Amino acid sequence: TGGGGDDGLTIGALQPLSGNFAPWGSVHQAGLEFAVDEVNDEGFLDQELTVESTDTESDAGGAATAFRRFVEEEDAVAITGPVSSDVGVRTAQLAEELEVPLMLHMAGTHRLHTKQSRHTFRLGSLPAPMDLQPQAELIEERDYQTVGAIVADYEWGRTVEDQIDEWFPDGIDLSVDVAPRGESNFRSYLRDMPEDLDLIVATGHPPGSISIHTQARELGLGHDLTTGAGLPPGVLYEALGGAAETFAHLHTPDVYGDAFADVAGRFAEDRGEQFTTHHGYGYIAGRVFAEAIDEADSTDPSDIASVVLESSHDTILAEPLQYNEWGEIDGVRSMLSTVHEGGPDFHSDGAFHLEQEYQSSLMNASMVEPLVPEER
Amino acid sequence: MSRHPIAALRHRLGRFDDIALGVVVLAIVPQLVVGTGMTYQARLLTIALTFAIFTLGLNVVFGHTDQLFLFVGALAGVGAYTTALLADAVGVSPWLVLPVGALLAGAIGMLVSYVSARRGMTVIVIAILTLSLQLAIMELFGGARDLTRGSTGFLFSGLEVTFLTETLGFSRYVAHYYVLLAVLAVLLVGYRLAMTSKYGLAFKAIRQDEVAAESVGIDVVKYKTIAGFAAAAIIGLAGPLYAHGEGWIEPSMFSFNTVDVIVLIMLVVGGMRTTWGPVVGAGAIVYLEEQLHVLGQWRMTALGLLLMVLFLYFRSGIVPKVTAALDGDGRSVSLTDVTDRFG
Amino acid sequence: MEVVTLAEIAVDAIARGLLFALLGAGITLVFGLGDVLNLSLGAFAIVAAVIGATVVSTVPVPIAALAALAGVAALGLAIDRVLLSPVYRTDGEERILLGIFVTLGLAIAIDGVLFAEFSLRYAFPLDVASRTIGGVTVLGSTMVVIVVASIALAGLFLFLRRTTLGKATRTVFQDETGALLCGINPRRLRSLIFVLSVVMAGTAGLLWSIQAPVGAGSAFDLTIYGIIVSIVGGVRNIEGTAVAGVGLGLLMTYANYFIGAYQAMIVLFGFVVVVLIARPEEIA
Amino acid sequence: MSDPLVSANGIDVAYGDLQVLWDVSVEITDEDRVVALVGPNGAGKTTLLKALSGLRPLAGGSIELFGADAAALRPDQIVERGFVHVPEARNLFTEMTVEENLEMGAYTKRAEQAATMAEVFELFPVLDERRTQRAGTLSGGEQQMLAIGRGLMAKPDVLALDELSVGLAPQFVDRVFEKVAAISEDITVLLTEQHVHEALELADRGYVLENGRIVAEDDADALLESDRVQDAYLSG
Amino acid sequence: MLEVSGVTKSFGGLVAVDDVSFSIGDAEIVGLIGPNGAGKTTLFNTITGVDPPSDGSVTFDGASIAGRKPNKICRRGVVRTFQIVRTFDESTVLENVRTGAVFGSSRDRSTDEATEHAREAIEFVGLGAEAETPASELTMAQRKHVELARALACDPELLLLDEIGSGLTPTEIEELTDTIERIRDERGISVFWIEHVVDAIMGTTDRLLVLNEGSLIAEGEPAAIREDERVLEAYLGGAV
Ligand SMILES: Nc1ncnc2c1ncn2[C@@H]1O[C@H](COP(=O)(O)OP(=O)(O)OP(=O)(O)O)[C@@H](O)[C@H]1O
Ligand SMILES: Nc1ncnc2c1ncn2[C@@H]1O[C@H](COP(=O)(O)OP(=O)(O)OP(=O)(O)O)[C@@H](O)[C@H]1O
Ligand SMILES: [Mg+2]
Ligand SMILES: [Mg+2]
Repeated sequence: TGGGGDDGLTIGALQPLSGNFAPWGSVHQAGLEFAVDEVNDEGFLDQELTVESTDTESDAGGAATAFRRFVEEEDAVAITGPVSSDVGVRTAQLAEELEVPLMLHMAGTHRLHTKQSRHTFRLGSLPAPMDLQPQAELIEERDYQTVGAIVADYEWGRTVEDQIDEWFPDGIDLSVDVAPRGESNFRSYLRDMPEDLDLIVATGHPPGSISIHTQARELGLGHDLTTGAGLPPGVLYEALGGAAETFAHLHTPDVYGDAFADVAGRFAEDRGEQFTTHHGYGYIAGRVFAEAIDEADSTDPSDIASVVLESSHDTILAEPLQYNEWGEIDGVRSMLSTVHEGGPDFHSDGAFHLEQEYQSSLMNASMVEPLVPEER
Repeated sequence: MSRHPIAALRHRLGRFDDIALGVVVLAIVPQLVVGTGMTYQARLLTIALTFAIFTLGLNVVFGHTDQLFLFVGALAGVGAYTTALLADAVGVSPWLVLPVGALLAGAIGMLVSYVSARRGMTVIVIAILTLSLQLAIMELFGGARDLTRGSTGFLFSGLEVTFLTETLGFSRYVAHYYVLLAVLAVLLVGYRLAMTSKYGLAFKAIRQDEVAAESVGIDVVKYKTIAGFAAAAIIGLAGPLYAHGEGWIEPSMFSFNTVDVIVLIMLVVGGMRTTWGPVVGAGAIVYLEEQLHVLGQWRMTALGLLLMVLFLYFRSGIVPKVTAALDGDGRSVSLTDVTDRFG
Repeated sequence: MEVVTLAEIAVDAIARGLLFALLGAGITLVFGLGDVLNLSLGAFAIVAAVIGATVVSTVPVPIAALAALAGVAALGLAIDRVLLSPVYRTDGEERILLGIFVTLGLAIAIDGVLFAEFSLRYAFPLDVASRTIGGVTVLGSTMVVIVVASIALAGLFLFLRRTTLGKATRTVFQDETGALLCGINPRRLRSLIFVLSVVMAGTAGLLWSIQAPVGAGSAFDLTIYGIIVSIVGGVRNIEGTAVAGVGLGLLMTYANYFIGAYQAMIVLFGFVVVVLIARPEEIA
Repeated sequence: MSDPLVSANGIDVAYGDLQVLWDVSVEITDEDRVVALVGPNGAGKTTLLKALSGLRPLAGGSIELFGADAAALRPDQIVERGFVHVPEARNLFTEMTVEENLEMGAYTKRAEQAATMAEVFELFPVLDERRTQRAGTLSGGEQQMLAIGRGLMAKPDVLALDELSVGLAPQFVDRVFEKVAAISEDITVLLTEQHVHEALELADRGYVLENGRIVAEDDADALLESDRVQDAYLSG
Repeated sequence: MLEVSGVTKSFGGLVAVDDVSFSIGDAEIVGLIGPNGAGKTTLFNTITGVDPPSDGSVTFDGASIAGRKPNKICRRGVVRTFQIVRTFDESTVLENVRTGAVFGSSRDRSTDEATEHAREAIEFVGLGAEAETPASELTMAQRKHVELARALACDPELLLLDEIGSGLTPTEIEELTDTIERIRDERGISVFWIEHVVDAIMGTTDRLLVLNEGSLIAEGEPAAIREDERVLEAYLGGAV
């Protein structure tokens, strides 16, 4: 490692390489590096693109310091990687202060953007309304009558709780429980759920969603599906085994489309590993930044941010990636998929593949209220 | 033994010469290490000063009276949340309500000290008591979502001094550094005054043998309570400054791991019961932590190992070691701790 | 809510409470008998769970469990020898503080390794059928937890109360020179106690991971639960620890249930504060 | 020829940089019954006993106990060999009961515990009365008795008593001296005492320690008559 | 000056001090003797506030001090030393004594005055040469003198000494008794003194109190006490 800047362009990656979110960090990092390698091979940028990454340990303060270091000491022109809303909020703050584009990996809170934001771009984790709408649609489509939800007692979980009220169809038998964020034993909550449960919504308790699913099965609740947070599919496969087939997680990369298969095929060939949705987020970040630098014809971070904000990029998502005026993701489709044994078509050596349970309708940024900062 | 008044004044002022020198050195630092428009080093410097103030508070209560406060983070949080929320509610500048936050934190510290001194709690009981309070208060910060916006937190600023930013043209972070330095300087002088007065003498006696201290007329409960109040108020005062430096308030900034662990390390590494220990310790640890980032995901492991080594083999602290080395050379000891010489 | 559900929840809460009690015993042993508040206790619980969950894919369940416990015992012994020896060479207040600081560093270091290398959550799979007794369904995993934890606690209790070796452990805490002059080797007893305490924690970690996956992020929480239980039970007192564990398990589970999650935590810590203020002399 | 039970050969002991014992040699044989160690405050009596019982390391010289080299043994190993030291500071287990303290004294001689405890209670009936009281709440003198009792519980061959009568009321001093005389039928006793006169009357041999050096060694009667002792300790 | 009336102290079922009454006048040296466990230290503790009496009253110069905190009682002029020495071991002798001079006295002194006062007390007990030595490096006898100097620096009117002579050689005891007599003669301070060293206490005190199983069994001049049947039986035994 060492300073970039003089003879190359640096993308800073604030990765959770250790700690609770480490499974996200390493996968995202691999996808990002792959994208940068491809960009350099294609040679459409004047300068070599490099990735500088650091371990945030999932800590907001640490990420903030690293952000400044990247920008001021390593001359990074763009930043990506943050996982978790707390880190997302703090780094978004800095992106605006230092005027450097930031592409978030997984930060779902809707209090991320203000109407003045111009440098913060959401990618992997959608804001709560966009998280709940696909599930609401699924309930209607499958005509689920009895739905239970467990949300975590912190910002995200409570937002999900509100959004459930807002989006879920009236007239279903719905029970919502709130559990501590660190809880991993949900038996008492689950025992209290109604009989004949069709669906358990666990997206409001990301750290506990796997436990909720296994414990519900152990208790023999006999529900159809559990919907859970956007965990890397490899983690789901490892942790759940066969139970992963009834655990539907949310993602936006269109793993069933040709573009994804293309990239994944190249990745498998080059790296010998299976390319998943979360590799995808890293890949998209690398690609979009490179294209924006090219398009802006400038290495000024602010110019790069303007391009990301204003243009639209064809990526491995179902729809082109585009943002509204303040950087909220716009016109996106998300999918609910389960994980099954056996590699996908594009990588038959893989251990698992995804199967789609549901694909949402097109969702626009207008459904998310931005944060209105107070007057002082 | 009467002294000439001017000589006496000299003598009094002479007790502060190391503080004056130290503050001047600290005042030059940003000019040397912070490039124009840079915020990275400036932020590290403000963090170091903020934590130096926290550590100074812990030094008073733990170093001098053996009350191990493991809720430094919570006290800082109380100061910060009180100041921010009150300023917001009343619609005034945070400067105006800053003392309220400090006093509230001070009152909590005072209460804890009073109760624990009355109940004759040992250091370990106080440690567990305050750790429990730390965790409970953290739950409150995170849980009272309507008031505090939960774990996400909110933007906070307003503790700037326009003279520094506008008239002198310092950047936001550098200006904040000087605000912190001014606070630190006042606290160092106060600390020196207190420790060379009868407070220092009482603390020293109490720490060694409470029963004996009481038997020679020292009101143990009173002095412990005073120490608890002073420390907590100092920490509660630094809390909002910390939040201002970060531009943000959220519970995890005040957690046991983020604040207490680090402050404790700083105190031990710098040197307990010394004037400069907290400052040196804070500087050393902030620097070290920043250097450790090259270790990537092994940073935390390295930090843990380093801590154990420091605690086991270096627990007398940097300042006492350096002082002893200088004393050994027979050279002057301008940075030495005056309390050790006078009482 | 139905009575049956309430009863089922009570059984779950008791199982959880017994795990708290094991952790509490781990704290009580080393603090009550050795003056060191082991802030790294929770890390040992997680290490046991990680070892168990990792080796169970290759060996039968009982062997994996034993391997996990042997693993933490060995780690405990090594740490006792290398890190705690210098701590025990100090005395009085200095030892208490050094104990806190060193085990804090240790907790950070072990957590660091877990964070970097074993950052997932780990579960120890155990297939035991559920049973319905009088309409109350008791999960297989819950039964295992209750049985194993009770046996471990009872064994510990008998050791400390009934054997001279157990009693001798108390002398070491109170007056080391006195113990030496009675022909007792304090160093060996301390090692024994430390290993015993981390094995208790390891057992708790393993049992915990039968019920719910655990990861490095839970280590400090487990330590805190241990400390709380140990305090509420009266630090010198293993029966008290067991009772306090179960009591707090019930309190927490129901408080969670009826008044909400964060209020429950505040109730819990508030309870500790009250206990500490009401009877500090029992603690140190 | 008598067999040496304890022999210190030219030992030096220091606390940090401060040397307190200089080339001290002491020998106790199985023919001795009571050996007294006298000397002014700070002479190093306690330090010598600590060196013998393994509580202080040697800076020079050697120690043999019961014919074997003991310089490298830990205190607990020395107790096992049969040399038991009742320390000046008592070092009782203050949170444990009187009975438990005695029980722990018998740690190395568990088989004989009950019988020895009965003997100790006979010697000090007040301990029997306070059986279940916490040792820390005993009066100063009671604690002293418990300390001696606990030492006896280990059934030592040599019992070293530091400041035997400190804090004891006069009638107890006499009683305790009588008991020591009785004990010394079976056990060799090494004691330090401020009641120099009484100690030398009780002892058959004595050493005088001053400033960390042995300055006199003789039969107790001879020491008692010697000018050195007369002037230094018995002027009052 | 000190009036103790009906003082009782019990621990659970054990009555350690049982309905004890006596008084101490100006410039008097009063001895307190009694078998081990008689309740002597406990009686001191009730007077000095370390362990308030369960019953009875203690007045000093006419004002009640029973149940007050030790620091208050000290500043009133009743100061003690401890059976098991409690010096501030990390501090020098001067600091130890200065602590008494600053806090123990009802008089307000400047820092310099307090230091002077402390030095005087140190000289008085004959420790002048050790003023700058940390207490931890002193012998037991010296540390007892540090406690004595520290107590003197508190400007006591009444000094309570708990076995200050134990563990001292006869020569040292002689020096100590001298000092104690000087404390009374030169400073007019009353001394209330527990000691098992019978000769010393008999030779120095004006009056003796004898405690047995918590109760006062005799009171009077040393010569009379020596003859007292009950005292002979309970305490002196065949020693005299
Ligand atoms: N822990 C220690 N550190 C430093 N010096 C010590 C220590 N213990 C004792 N000394 C010194 O060693 C010397 C001998 O002390 P020791 O206690 O052996 O004497 P002693 O003959 O037993 O005296 P006493 O009659 O007062 O008990 C003294 O000068 C004392 O100050
Ligand atoms: N806290 C306590 N709890 C129970 N009993 C106690 C307590 N403190 C003292 N005692 C008992 O009270 C009695 C009197 O003790 P005290 O220390 O006053 O005796 P003393 O006269 O000073 O004896 P000595 O001459 O041996 O020092 C003793 O029997 C002692 O065991
Ligand atoms: Mg001695
Ligand atoms: Mg006494």
